Amino acid sequence: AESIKVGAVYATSGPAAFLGIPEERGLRLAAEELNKAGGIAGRKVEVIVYDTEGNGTKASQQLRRLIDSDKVDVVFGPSSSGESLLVLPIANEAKTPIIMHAGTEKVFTPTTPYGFNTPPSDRIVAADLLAKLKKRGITRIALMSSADGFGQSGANVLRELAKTDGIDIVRHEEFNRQDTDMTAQVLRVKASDAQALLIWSALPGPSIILKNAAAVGYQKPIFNSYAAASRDLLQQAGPAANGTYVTSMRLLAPDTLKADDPVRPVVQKLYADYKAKYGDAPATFAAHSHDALMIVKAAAEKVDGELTRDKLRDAIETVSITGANGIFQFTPDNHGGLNQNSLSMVLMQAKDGQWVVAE
Amino acid sequence: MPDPVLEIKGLSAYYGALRAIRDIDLSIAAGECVCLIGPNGAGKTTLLKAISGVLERTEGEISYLGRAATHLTPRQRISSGLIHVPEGRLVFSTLSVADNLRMGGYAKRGADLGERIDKVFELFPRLRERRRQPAGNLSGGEQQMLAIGRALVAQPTLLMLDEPSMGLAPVIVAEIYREIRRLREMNVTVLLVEQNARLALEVADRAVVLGAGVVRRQGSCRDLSQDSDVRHMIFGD
Amino acid sequence: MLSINGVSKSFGGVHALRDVRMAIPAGVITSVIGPNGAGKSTLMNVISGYATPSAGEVHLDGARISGLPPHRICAMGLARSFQNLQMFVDMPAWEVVATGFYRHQRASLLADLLNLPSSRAEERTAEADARKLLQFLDLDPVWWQRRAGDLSYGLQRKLEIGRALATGPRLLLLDEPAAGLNTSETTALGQLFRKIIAMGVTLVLVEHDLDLVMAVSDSIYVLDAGTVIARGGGEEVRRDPLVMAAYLGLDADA
Amino acid sequence: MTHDRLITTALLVLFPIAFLAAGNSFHESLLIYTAINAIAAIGLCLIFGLAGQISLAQAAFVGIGAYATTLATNRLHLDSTLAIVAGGLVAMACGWLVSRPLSRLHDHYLAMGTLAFGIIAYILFANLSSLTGGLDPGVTIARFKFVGNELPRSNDLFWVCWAFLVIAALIGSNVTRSKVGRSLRAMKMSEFAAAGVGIDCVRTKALVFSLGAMLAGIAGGLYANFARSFNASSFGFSYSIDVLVMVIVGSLQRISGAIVGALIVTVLPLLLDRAEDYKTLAFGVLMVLVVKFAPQGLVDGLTQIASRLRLQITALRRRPAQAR
Amino acid sequence: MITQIVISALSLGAVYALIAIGFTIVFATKRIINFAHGEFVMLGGVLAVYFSQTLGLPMAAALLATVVCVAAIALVLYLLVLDQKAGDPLAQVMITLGLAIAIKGAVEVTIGKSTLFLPPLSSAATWPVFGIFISPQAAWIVLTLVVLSLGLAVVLRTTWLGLSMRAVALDPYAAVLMGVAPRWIAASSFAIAGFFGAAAGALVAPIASASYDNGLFLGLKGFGAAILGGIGSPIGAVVGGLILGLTEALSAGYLSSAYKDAITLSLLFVVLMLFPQGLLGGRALKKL
Ligand SMILES: Nc1ncnc2c1ncn2[C@@H]1O[C@H](COP(=O)(O)OP(=O)(O)OP(=O)(O)O)[C@@H](O)[C@H]1O
Ligand SMILES: Nc1ncnc2c1ncn2[C@@H]1O[C@H](COP(=O)(O)OP(=O)(O)OP(=O)(O)O)[C@@H](O)[C@H]1O
Ligand SMILES: CC(C)C[C@H](N)C(=O)O
Ligand SMILES: [Mg+2]
Ligand SMILES: [Mg+2]
Repeated sequence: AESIKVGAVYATSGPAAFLGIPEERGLRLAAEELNKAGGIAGRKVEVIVYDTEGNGTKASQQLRRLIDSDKVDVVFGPSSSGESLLVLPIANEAKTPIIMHAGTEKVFTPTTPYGFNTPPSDRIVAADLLAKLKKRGITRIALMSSADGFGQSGANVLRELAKTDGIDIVRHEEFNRQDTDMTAQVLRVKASDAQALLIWSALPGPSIILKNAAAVGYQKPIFNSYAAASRDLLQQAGPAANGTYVTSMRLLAPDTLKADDPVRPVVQKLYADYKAKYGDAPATFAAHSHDALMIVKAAAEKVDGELTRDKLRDAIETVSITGANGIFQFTPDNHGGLNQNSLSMVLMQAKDGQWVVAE
Repeated sequence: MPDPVLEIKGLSAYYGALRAIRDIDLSIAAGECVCLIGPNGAGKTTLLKAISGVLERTEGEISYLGRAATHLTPRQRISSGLIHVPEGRLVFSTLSVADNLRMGGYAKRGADLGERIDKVFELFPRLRERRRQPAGNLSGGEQQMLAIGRALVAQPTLLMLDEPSMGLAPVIVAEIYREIRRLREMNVTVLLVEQNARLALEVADRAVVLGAGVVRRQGSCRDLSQDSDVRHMIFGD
Repeated sequence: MLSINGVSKSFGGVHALRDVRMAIPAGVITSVIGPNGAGKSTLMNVISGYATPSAGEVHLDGARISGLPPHRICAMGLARSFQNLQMFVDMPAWEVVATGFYRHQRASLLADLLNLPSSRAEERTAEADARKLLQFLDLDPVWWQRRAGDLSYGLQRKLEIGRALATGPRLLLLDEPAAGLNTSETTALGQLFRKIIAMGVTLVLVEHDLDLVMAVSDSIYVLDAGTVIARGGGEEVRRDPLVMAAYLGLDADA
Repeated sequence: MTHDRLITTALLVLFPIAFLAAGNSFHESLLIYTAINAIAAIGLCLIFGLAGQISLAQAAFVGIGAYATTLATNRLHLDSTLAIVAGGLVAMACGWLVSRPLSRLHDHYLAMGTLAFGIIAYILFANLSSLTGGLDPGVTIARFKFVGNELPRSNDLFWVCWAFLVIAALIGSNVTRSKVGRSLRAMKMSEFAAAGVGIDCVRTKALVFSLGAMLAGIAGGLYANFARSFNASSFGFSYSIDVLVMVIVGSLQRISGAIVGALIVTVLPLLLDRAEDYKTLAFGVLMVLVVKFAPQGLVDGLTQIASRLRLQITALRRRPAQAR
Repeated sequence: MITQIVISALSLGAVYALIAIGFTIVFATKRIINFAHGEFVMLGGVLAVYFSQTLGLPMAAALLATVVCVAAIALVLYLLVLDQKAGDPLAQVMITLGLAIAIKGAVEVTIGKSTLFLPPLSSAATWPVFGIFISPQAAWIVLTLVVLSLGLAVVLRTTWLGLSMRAVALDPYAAVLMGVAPRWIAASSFAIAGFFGAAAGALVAPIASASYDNGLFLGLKGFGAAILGGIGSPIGAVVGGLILGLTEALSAGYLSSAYKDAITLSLLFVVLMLFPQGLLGGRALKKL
């Protein structure tokens, strides 16, 4: 039978490569497994990945290339929220389903016909995290966010949610992800009456902040977004990471999951396979593309006869599977798949160079 | 006749594809003062550049102090006393006068550098007054003195001067020519390019007339200043 | 035509000009001579707007020009050449001269942007005029298309004069135009000056070549250490004891 | 320079032919991006190549044009084409405003001054969310309408881009050939002497700077209409560098160079994709080689090779004739 | 808080200053902006990690190897691609831009794309002094700046290399007539620039990471510092670096962290309006 073509636009180089590289690996790993098992409904999976360098214009060009030149059936990516917002109209215009890996909910609220998403959106994550903070009696927080799409989106959502959740963001500071020193911002946070610091940024910014915070004797708890949920944070920040929290997808530490967690087997398998193939433990972002392919598999199996982009799109809207990022339930109104009920986030804490589930 | 300090055979030099001088033969004996005259664009400056080794493309042979010099770098030529004072001053504008003079000793360093510089200050007291000023602030004439002073610091055996009187007041020109005569007494060989032919023919022993890149005439100054062709070309009469 | 009223200029501690006064009549050649560092070029810079005087004023035909920027002064009919070449090295020689017509080119910006006939006609005129001027300067046509920076020093000086003339000045300042020219070329330059005067241009000449100065000047100012130490006709100045000492390097009784 | 007009015309004619022959909307879109980039590059060609005023702020003007066009379309409901022109004019005004202070600076200081302006503009784009939508979510411009009618396909915007490119190339080459161009070249070599022939250097610099900014602004307006939704990240420093690379690789002195450079910088990275991890290295090495062996840009390099070939061919042809 | 900000800004500024010196020294002899300089800084960080962690050299040896290596790379690159007899300066600047991209790409394929952190020079925790925390690494950075810049000052002031560097910068042709070989002077200036850049990159790596793609960013900061101080002036580079670091930290701490770069750059812009040659840049002397 004809193969099913999956195209991906990932930032495999450039500032967002920390997302794009595990995403590409996750995708290739999943495709290999599927093909070993006979493909999807008898069709082989063919994967084409193009690099966007984290640049929105390149992402649009590469997307068109996949759609027009390579004639793929479905597109994955791009890696960052900013790029995703830029390319979404193109996929819709070309009537090609696109499964994005964006943190911002704006890629699927409002719903667009062909746009889907696999990671939990920052609204879901932020709401979950704020609830957990509140449970710990923290109502006044300081926020440090990176001056990029991910940081700005997170900050917007957090500000909005904080208002309704009765949490005060008493300080908000920004920084460039490549800045070499954030001491000034940390000092302002330290001087405020915030009970905790929340950092919303991808690495290495958070690592530097943790070091700066340790260096100026900041004692209060520090929480991190899921973009920092990675072993790299522990390595980069060294002893300064000790005690810091991160809200994470479960792939970060599969063994710490509860035995009855439905996600556990998926996560453990992905973790083990990834490690076996690439040598390193996977970054949580590998789950985005892995789950996306699982979704495509589930959808394609529902399609009768010839597989077209439109049939695939229709089918995705009805998929419900358990992926590494949680339990997906796509509907015509929810192209994010995940919701509070299928929540997949856990709060982890750094202890002696390891991530453990925070009690 | 004493040994030649400089001997040139069949020298040509190019700027890109343009051959600015062609098949020049020239020999300068020790202690001699030869002046090079000719209209604008004749190739006088180019010849000096070729001798000091700064041009990229030359053909022919140069021997200096009896040794083949064609393949020597400018630095090697300078440290053996072949010094070129360029047209248009070219002092180092933001370096002080003193540092400019020090640069003159670059290829010939030594403990006596300070003394050599002091000597130049004696010759040109004006430079001493301004030793700490950036050379770019000097007037044109002051800069010309500095350029010559800089060359003297290098203790020339053969000194090539490209239009040393250009832009100088008569009083300074006189001074500089007095100095050139003194150099001759010190047995420095001089190759002088000069537009002020009257002056040049006065101080030099021998003259070479260049025109359109080739040697037009050579001979003693006395003969040449009587030659009607030369008079026509240089003096316009 | 040009009056310089008590102009002084100092750079830090150096007093390059002190209370210089000159009155330069129209239609003649006035020369300024003086030892190196006397302040001649500084005076030219002050007149043409490249330096602002520390004190005093300069008037051109009654209008004050000191303090105006160079391009405004040029527009009032004053042009100059430079002692240290300021050549447009990458242009062909003819075009260097053509730049001088800039201030007479009147086609609007829009016409230029759209390459309208008015703009094109004007360009053709400028090109033709430049050629005429080069002929007037007696520059051999073989040089016209050559890169200006590749010409020999003497020819570049000539181009500078051409460029200045092209602006159509009433007053032309030349700073050491004969530097680097040989005797016959200098003589030719003197003849060129006469032709320029005949066109109705007033000339101010800064020059060290005394033969030239004596041959062409109607009157001479002598500057030393920033002050005017003598003025008058050729012989008058030549006999002045101060000048002899300061400039010619002769003892007064020699 | 007449070569330049010839090559430019040829390129401009080839554009629509290539578009019609593309038959693939991806290839079509590359031509659109090339045209847009070329317009911005022609702007820089004027500022940098002609006037010698190095500018690292071209991305800022592209951004200003993009946002101004978007605001004019979305909020003032201006006709799309007019909105693009308006974007160009806004960018031009901004260019004029900054050129005044910038004209005090030279060389590296000017580079820094424009760099500073570029980054400040980017930070404003990223943070003035009420106007620009910031980095997240950015803005989306209303669909392009040509005199009230939507285009059949979004790629038909090509024709608009092409028309603006033709205008930009015309303006560019006319400026180069006119007295303005001459005075700019003069100024580049000696500002003193230029002032001495009556050129108002500050005003002339402001003029060319605003002209270059206007072209960048138009490129921005076209970009906005093609990308439809975009955010500040498109107008960062790296885009300024991209435009710089375009004019360097193509030719600083020629309008045709800007177009060739734009084509290369737009397409080459996509071709290099096959080199995977080596593509950055390959791009860098290629650029070094190009500049080293064709320091005046590829267009000059190629025309030189062509004329050398022609000489050799005529020499070859002549030889048998001489033998006879 | 202000003391603490100033203290931390000092080390930040010192890093910028070290980078700026590299820009300035190349400019001083070649009159070009070296776009590849940021990549020398990047190489400093990445190679230091490579030598100390992958090859397991002791820290001091690793640092030494790093600076020597980068200086050598800079030297070789200069001789290989930048040394042109009749080089149009602009073309050379553009070659450095290409080099920057190529160096980045080369690191990408050899050392890799991960973000690396070097362990700090001394493992001691921060020293609290009267309620101010001083991190040992920051102290090392400032100390290095002081030692290296004094060393450089001595070289420039008292040696032939220093004098001839300035001469070549002013007029290469006249310098040749003095017997200087501009090629080697320029090559040495690249080596020195590589040395300083690498030192900056290696010293900042424990605090702010080393990664194949942070060269441009660090380079820009250093370039800003060099311009602010007046390019060509090593003292200016140090002053510019410190002011830049201070302004950044103070505006982040007191005005707005989102706009801190905009504020800093605006200040730079204003300074340039008042001093078009930077704070300590010599005015180019041009006589008419
Ligand atoms: N850098 C250069 N590039 C190309 N051609 C040059 C260059 N320098 C000089 N020339 C040409 O070489 C020829 C000789 O020039 P040169 O400067 O040697 O003449 P010169 O006799 O010194 O004249 P002058 O008395 O005006 O100084 C001239 O035709 C000139 O145009
Ligand atoms: N920009 C400046 N800064 C400081 N001093 C200056 C400056 N320009 C000129 N001077 C000084 O002013 C004095 C007059 O210089 P100027 O160039 O006017 O002399 P000049 O008469 O033209 O000499 P020459 O005949 O040698 O050209 C000189 O002593 C010079 O050093
Ligand atoms: C943590 C991730 C979900 C981040 C996401 N890919 C983004 O940048 O938008
Ligand atoms: Mg000459
Ligand atoms: Mg003078």
